[in-house]
Amino acid sequence: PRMMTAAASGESSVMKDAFSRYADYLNQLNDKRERVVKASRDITINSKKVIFQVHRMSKYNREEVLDKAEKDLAAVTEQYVARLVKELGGTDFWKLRRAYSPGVQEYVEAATLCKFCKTGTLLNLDEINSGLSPLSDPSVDPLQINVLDYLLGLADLTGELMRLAIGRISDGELEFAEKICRFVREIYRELKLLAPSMDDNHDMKTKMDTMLQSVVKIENACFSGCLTWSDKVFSSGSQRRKNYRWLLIHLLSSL
Amino acid sequence: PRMMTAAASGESSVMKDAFSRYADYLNQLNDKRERVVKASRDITINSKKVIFQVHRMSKYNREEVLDKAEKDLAAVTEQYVARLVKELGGTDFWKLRRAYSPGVQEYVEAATLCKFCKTGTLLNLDEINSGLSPLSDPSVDPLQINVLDYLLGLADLTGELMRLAIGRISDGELEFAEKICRFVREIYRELKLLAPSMDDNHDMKTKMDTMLQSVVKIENACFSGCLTWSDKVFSSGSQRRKNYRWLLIHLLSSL
Amino acid sequence: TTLEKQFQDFRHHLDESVGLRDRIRAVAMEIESATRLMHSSLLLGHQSRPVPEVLEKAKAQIGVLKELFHRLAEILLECPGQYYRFHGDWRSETQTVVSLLAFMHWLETGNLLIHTEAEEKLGLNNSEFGLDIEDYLVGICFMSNELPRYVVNQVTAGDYDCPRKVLKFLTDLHAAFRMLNLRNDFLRKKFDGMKYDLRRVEEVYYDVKIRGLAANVGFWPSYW
Amino acid sequence: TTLEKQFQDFRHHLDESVGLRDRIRAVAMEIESATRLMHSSLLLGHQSRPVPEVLEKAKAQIGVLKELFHRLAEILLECPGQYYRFHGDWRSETQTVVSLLAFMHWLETGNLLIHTEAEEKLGLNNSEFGLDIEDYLVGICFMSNELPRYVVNQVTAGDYDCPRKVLKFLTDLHAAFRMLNLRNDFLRKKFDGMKYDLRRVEEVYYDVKIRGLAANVGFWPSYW
Amino acid sequence: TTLEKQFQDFRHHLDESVGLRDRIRAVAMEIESATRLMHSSLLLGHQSRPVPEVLEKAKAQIGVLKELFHRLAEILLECPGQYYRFHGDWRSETQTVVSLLAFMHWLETGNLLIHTEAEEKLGLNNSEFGLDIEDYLVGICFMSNELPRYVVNQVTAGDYDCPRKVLKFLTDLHAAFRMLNLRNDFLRKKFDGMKYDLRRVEEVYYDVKIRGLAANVGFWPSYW
Amino acid sequence: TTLEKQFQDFRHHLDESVGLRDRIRAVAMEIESATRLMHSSLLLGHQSRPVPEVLEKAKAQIGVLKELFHRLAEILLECPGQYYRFHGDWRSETQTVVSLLAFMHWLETGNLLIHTEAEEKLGLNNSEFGLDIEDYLVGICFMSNELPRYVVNQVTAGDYDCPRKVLKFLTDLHAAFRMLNLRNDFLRKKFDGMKYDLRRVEEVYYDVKIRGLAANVGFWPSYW
Amino acid sequence: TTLEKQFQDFRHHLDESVGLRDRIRAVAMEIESATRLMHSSLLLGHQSRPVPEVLEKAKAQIGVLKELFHRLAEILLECPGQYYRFHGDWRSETQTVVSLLAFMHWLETGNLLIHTEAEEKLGLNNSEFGLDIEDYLVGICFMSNELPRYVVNQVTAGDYDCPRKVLKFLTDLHAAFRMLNLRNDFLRKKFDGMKYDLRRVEEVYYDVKIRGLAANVGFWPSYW
Amino acid sequence: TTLEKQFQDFRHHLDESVGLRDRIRAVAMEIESATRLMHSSLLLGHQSRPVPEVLEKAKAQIGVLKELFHRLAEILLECPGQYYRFHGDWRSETQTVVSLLAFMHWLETGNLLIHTEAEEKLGLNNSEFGLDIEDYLVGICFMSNELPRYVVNQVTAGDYDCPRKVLKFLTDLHAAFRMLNLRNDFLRKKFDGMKYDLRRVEEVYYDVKIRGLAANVGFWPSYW
Ligand SMILES: [Mn+2]
Ligand SMILES: [Mn+2]
Repeated sequence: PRMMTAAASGESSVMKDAFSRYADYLNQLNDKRERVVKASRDITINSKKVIFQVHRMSKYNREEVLDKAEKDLAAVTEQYVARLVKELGGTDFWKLRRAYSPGVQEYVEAATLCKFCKTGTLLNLDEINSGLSPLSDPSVDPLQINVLDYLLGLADLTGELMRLAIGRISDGELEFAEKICRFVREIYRELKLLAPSMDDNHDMKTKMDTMLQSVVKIENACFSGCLTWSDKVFSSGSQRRKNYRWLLIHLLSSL
Repeated sequence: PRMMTAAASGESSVMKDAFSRYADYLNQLNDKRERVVKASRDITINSKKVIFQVHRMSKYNREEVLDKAEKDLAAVTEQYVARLVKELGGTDFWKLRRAYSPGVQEYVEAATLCKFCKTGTLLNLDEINSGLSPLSDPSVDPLQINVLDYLLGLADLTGELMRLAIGRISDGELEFAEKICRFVREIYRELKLLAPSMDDNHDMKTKMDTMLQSVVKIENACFSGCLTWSDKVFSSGSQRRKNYRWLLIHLLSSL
Repeated sequence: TTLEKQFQDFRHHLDESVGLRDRIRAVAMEIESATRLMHSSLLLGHQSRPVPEVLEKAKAQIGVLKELFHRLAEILLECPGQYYRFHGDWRSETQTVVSLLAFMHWLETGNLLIHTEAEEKLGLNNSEFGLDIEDYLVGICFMSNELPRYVVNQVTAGDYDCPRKVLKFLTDLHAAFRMLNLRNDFLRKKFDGMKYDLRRVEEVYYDVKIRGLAANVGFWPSYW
Repeated sequence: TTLEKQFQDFRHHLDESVGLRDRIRAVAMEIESATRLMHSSLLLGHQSRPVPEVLEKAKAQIGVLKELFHRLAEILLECPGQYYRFHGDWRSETQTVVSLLAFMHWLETGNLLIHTEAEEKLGLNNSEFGLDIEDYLVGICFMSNELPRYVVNQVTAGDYDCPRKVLKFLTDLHAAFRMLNLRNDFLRKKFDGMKYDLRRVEEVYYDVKIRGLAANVGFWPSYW
Repeated sequence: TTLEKQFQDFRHHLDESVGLRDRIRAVAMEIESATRLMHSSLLLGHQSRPVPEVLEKAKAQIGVLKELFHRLAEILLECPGQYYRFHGDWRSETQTVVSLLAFMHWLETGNLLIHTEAEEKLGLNNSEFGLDIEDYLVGICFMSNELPRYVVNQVTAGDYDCPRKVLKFLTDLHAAFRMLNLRNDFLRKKFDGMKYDLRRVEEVYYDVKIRGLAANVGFWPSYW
Repeated sequence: TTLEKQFQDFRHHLDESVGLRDRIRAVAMEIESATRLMHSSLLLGHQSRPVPEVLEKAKAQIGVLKELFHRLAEILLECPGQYYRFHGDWRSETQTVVSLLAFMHWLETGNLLIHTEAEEKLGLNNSEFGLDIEDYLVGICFMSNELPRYVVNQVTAGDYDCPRKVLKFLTDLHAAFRMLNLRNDFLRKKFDGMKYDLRRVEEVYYDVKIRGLAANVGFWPSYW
Repeated sequence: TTLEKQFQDFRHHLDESVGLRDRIRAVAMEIESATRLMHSSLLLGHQSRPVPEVLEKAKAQIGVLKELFHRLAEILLECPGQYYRFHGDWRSETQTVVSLLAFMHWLETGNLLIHTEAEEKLGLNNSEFGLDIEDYLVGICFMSNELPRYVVNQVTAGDYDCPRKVLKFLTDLHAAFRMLNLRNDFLRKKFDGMKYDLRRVEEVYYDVKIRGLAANVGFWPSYW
Repeated sequence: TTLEKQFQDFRHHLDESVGLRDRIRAVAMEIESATRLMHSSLLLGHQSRPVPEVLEKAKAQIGVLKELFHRLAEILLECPGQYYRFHGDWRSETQTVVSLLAFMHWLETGNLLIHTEAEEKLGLNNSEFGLDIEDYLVGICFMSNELPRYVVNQVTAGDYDCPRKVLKFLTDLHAAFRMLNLRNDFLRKKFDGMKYDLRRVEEVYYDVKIRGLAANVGFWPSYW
């Protein structure tokens, strides 16, 4: 059909002009998305390294190990999160969310883990976000991690806390394990109430199941820790068993 | 258990030394893998662009469009494949295959598509590989695309050829479509014989199914193209139908 | 505790989002309802009623759509910057809207409805709430999908010049689309289908041409 | 044609690979068979036969394994640089081999079998065909998985010092593993299990300790 | 025409069904919301808060549920004979309600919540709208799934008599279920899972018994 | 005990349900068998045997179906209010029945089989056990799915007026369906498929029209 | 001990089974390899090479297959009564063999390859080792799946009479299959797919018929 | 025609197969029912009722089973050589039967139920219809799976010597199984699970041993 391709009539060139604008738009968007994906991968890998560093903690080296973890985390923030912030350039936080969400979730996981180990408390979203503000050019909107990614990261945190708790029990730090147990239960309860309201809660549903498993693993570990301890207490002689039993209950409930 | 962690006995430090070597090894390997993955993603994206460029071809602009596609392909080779070659540094071609295989497959797809459109022939693996040799440092082994990735890329090629064929029929280039049809059938037959011998032929099985669908789509398009043509020939009058019919059969079989 | 406090805030935030989304979905369903009426009118085009009559009925819905998109825009104003958070909730309805507007525009003018024109028709030209370009492009693909059927029915009804015009339009459109570099997503899949539309229209064009039916043109507006 | 020629070459190449893989699998199955015998001997360890007797039987298989790995290496020599192409075909068998060698080494010396020592035991020290470090590490995890059972059975049989020694070993090993940055892969999953081994051994250690049973040491070789 | 007339009737019919279903779903979602709050309160039970405190919070929701089931019943009254047509729309929510009520009842009395008691608690005792027996049974299975975790946490908190009581309860419940001929459906699958709960509770009871912790304590209410 | 008593009652209840369901399934399978025979006869229609001959054989099964639906109705009478509990057990068979009856009716009269006519044919007109409207509608969609094939085969056999008649019928039917607000369920999916049937019939009509084959037919039975 | 004795016997028994199965699998893989070559030759049929040429190459493999099935039969003779124990090991290969033989037979004679003829071709006619009827039927379904593609390519190559002949063949085959009461199994699923083949061939026949291409040609061998 | 003739034969063949299978399934379901009663009785064993009482009830079902297997054998006699064709239809039921018989036998004698003894108990000793060896072995694995739970419950009930006996039995059984070369199939998977049973019993033995509970038992029935 020769006639139609030879044509470069007014209309046809209007169409071409329009589509070359669309092409530019798509090319730029895709390039940006790709750069964001790469930045996100870097954040993931390096946040995971921070998490491994935290797990190097033992009863005897806690301060030292956690100091290094915090330093590493700060490096992740300054190097890799900063690059993500730069690539996003203050826009498309929601449009490109899927491209950076995995990295941000892992970062939340690492940051909240560090904070919990240091202080026993939960690092708030506001605290994380205010730490990110200085990274961006003051002329653009600062990257704000959204509630969803924060909550998804928190859900993963419980898996790491489970690992931590079992290690702590091995190290004899039963109280620390109990503390983790209470903390994780509280997060689980709160998320259980929130999860159905989350935007696209399919991921979250899976994570809730995993989280419950983690809670149960911690509880089982505390259970067997307590049994070992009770053996220890009672083995001295059955006469004093009754008294010790009440002591034990008292001790445990005060944890 | 205080006694065991305080220990820095000879044995324990041997273990530590060994594990710090393992840690170095794993860190380096993972970093390298990540760099290779990124290089592979770049190759994929840019090879896809070359494929889109080829599809911009019509009856009237073929030379021009294909020349640009070849130039773009050369740029992919020199910029992105070269970076992959550099990252691999002449080693781990098989160990890191999964990290770069998607990119290499897409590159094979783009390169063979260009070549077929230019010459109507299949770009051989040797030809591709000899094009890669100059990219590497002469001191290291040059990257050689392996048979598996080449064949997997070829399997994808048939999908692009299907798109091309239907476009060609619309453009009235029935002969070109027939040529594509024969070419794709031949590749299908050859791969059908090879596929079961391939290393991990799960991917290939899926691709074979898709490929058969592509072949059938091309055949159906040729079928309806021929019917349209036959209508054209016969519509002049049913008297001459018989003669034309033999002519048509002759014409078609000589395609 | 701060922990409880934070989660309470989250709960507020998320409950608000759910409320927002419900309102958005309600508007989207109204949009869907309006496009169904529009579609019904345009279907008469397949039964070869005169173009002006067909268009008149369908155009009546444009005002409704404008109003609905205005409401959408206002809802989104309550949560600035979150357009793409809720995008999925009106996305497919918008794509259908684009396809119908573009079909009507083509019936009227013989030209493609450009993205900015589509925004204008929906009253989105100077608002924060725009028409996503990918949605626009998907809508155009949807329109293309309708053309083979339209051509077949027009020819059946005796309009033998229609295939030529549609073929020209679709050939140009297909060429324009090929300028884009697409990812392996929904748009790519829809665009992949366009080649079959082109192919089918071309077949009809040949059917008409080889039978010498394409001659009796004349009653088509001058802008073609 | 060149096309047919090329595919014929590929066919040759792939058929050869299939042949190679079959030969590799055959050796791997012999390795598996040898490790089963070895494992059977070591199981007697769980029934608390004297260590030297237990080890002797198991050691007899090391020579066999050495020979088999030598054969593997020779096959791989035919296709230089393709170690990791076929790696999956002997991978899990090798991991089991490492776990058994490391267990035996620990029984004998109380120390961890280092990667280079494992290679040496298998005669791989100066060949092109080495022991992949990740396979080695997985093997060590497998060994760790066996220790709780070993400790339980030793205590049942009256060896009350065993838990202390195993606990020390496993604590150090666990600390060493934590130096690694792992990906979310098989090794990570196996390592994740190690904490439960440690936990269980610790429980047994406490069980023994609180009952004052851990005292009667004495008959354990000097290198502990 | 008859055809148009018929489809107009259908339209009414379908619109009514949709309206009904929307109202039912709205109530079902409120039920879900109430059970979420209830569940959240009961989760505190795992932290060994005193039973009365835990129950009090949860009980506050029973009134809400009663009201909601009353509304469900009223909606269903409008379309007699169609209970099972819409059953799927409140089914899983009702099963969760049963599981929570049964758990609370067991905490209070140590007994199984009987079907008629469950109906009574939900205000369904003398209405047309009853509690489907299979839903009740599934709910009971869900409750059983919670017990192992509860027992573990109670023992951790020092209540060493809990395993014995739960084991007795669960053994009886399991035996009762075994009397039923279940088809290969959802209920059967849930029941099959109950044996794992039973096994876990047996293990916990074993753990406290073997340590001599499960002694004859006396401070348990008389109804046990 | 109450618990045992309750589960005994449940056992009876469940056993009764199973019995009921088995009897229903048995009838449903007989219905399926009758429709297969009917379908076989109607397939001859695709081979363009004369309509009366084709219909005669198929009609012989209507009596059988009537009897079977009567049996179904009687079984359901035993458990009032549970029609929809077991509905799934005869649903798809009934839909097929409707599609065949409607096809036969169209062959005979050129009209759509109305819902009440379908009930009458199956002897359900004045019983408690009716034909669910959605089942009726799904059955009509199934009939529509058969029409493109029927048209193609009729044209092949030389009946060039068939496409026009089917197109008119299907266009009206499609328009009637469009009046309904369908949910995103099975019926909606089936209805969405109807547009492909319509499109295909339009194509066939186009094929005969453009070749001048559809023109010169003059006699059409009065009821069309 | 008796226990050891028994397990020694079992060991022999299982090793023999394994050996048998390995030998069967080896033959089955050779069958697969032969059918691949056969299939590859027949694929040329789609490129409209002359039938005799296409068949010649493919027929060369029949002798090979005969020999292989003979070997299978001999192996099975060693363990009478266990045909169905190992049936799964050669099942799908045999189905492919049947489909290819039946396709070749149809190309040659225009008739369906009868079960006994298939057995004869494979040299199974007077042996204990027969061709399972369901395997035969599945193979025939596979052949049917190839026909639409064959018809399309034949028409493209100018053989306009092919659709008529294939349609007749497939209609008869489909009718014959409909006589069977198939369970809801693999065969049933395959048979259900046959109606799509039939429909596609009907469409192709329609395409050539409507264009007046399916005229009474005369050069077709007498056995059609 | 030959074709029709052939398919008529097939129809008979397939209908016969279906009939046979239905009868087999009916018997298999009765077997399942009998084993459920048997299992219920044996569960009392977990509640530590006296062994003779527990066994008596269960033994009552053996006669029933014998009769049912006799009926199975008779059905299979009608189609010689097809044992393995229908094997899957009674396979899992038979495995359960073996597991229960073996458990009862062990309770009575402390020994493993030998294959021939199992056949004898089921009246299969001198019939053509035997007990498949792999089914026997899977059944034994199932029995092994029950032992950890049995041991735990026995210890809870104060029988501290039980773990020792079970451990000895299971160790020997496991060693015997290790002699077999198992393929990667269901049996292999079940056997792999046996090591967890063994490990659990070792743990329980450890628990009683370390607490000095296992020591002072002196009388063991003579058959142990
Ligand atoms: Mn993590
Ligand atoms: Mn591609």
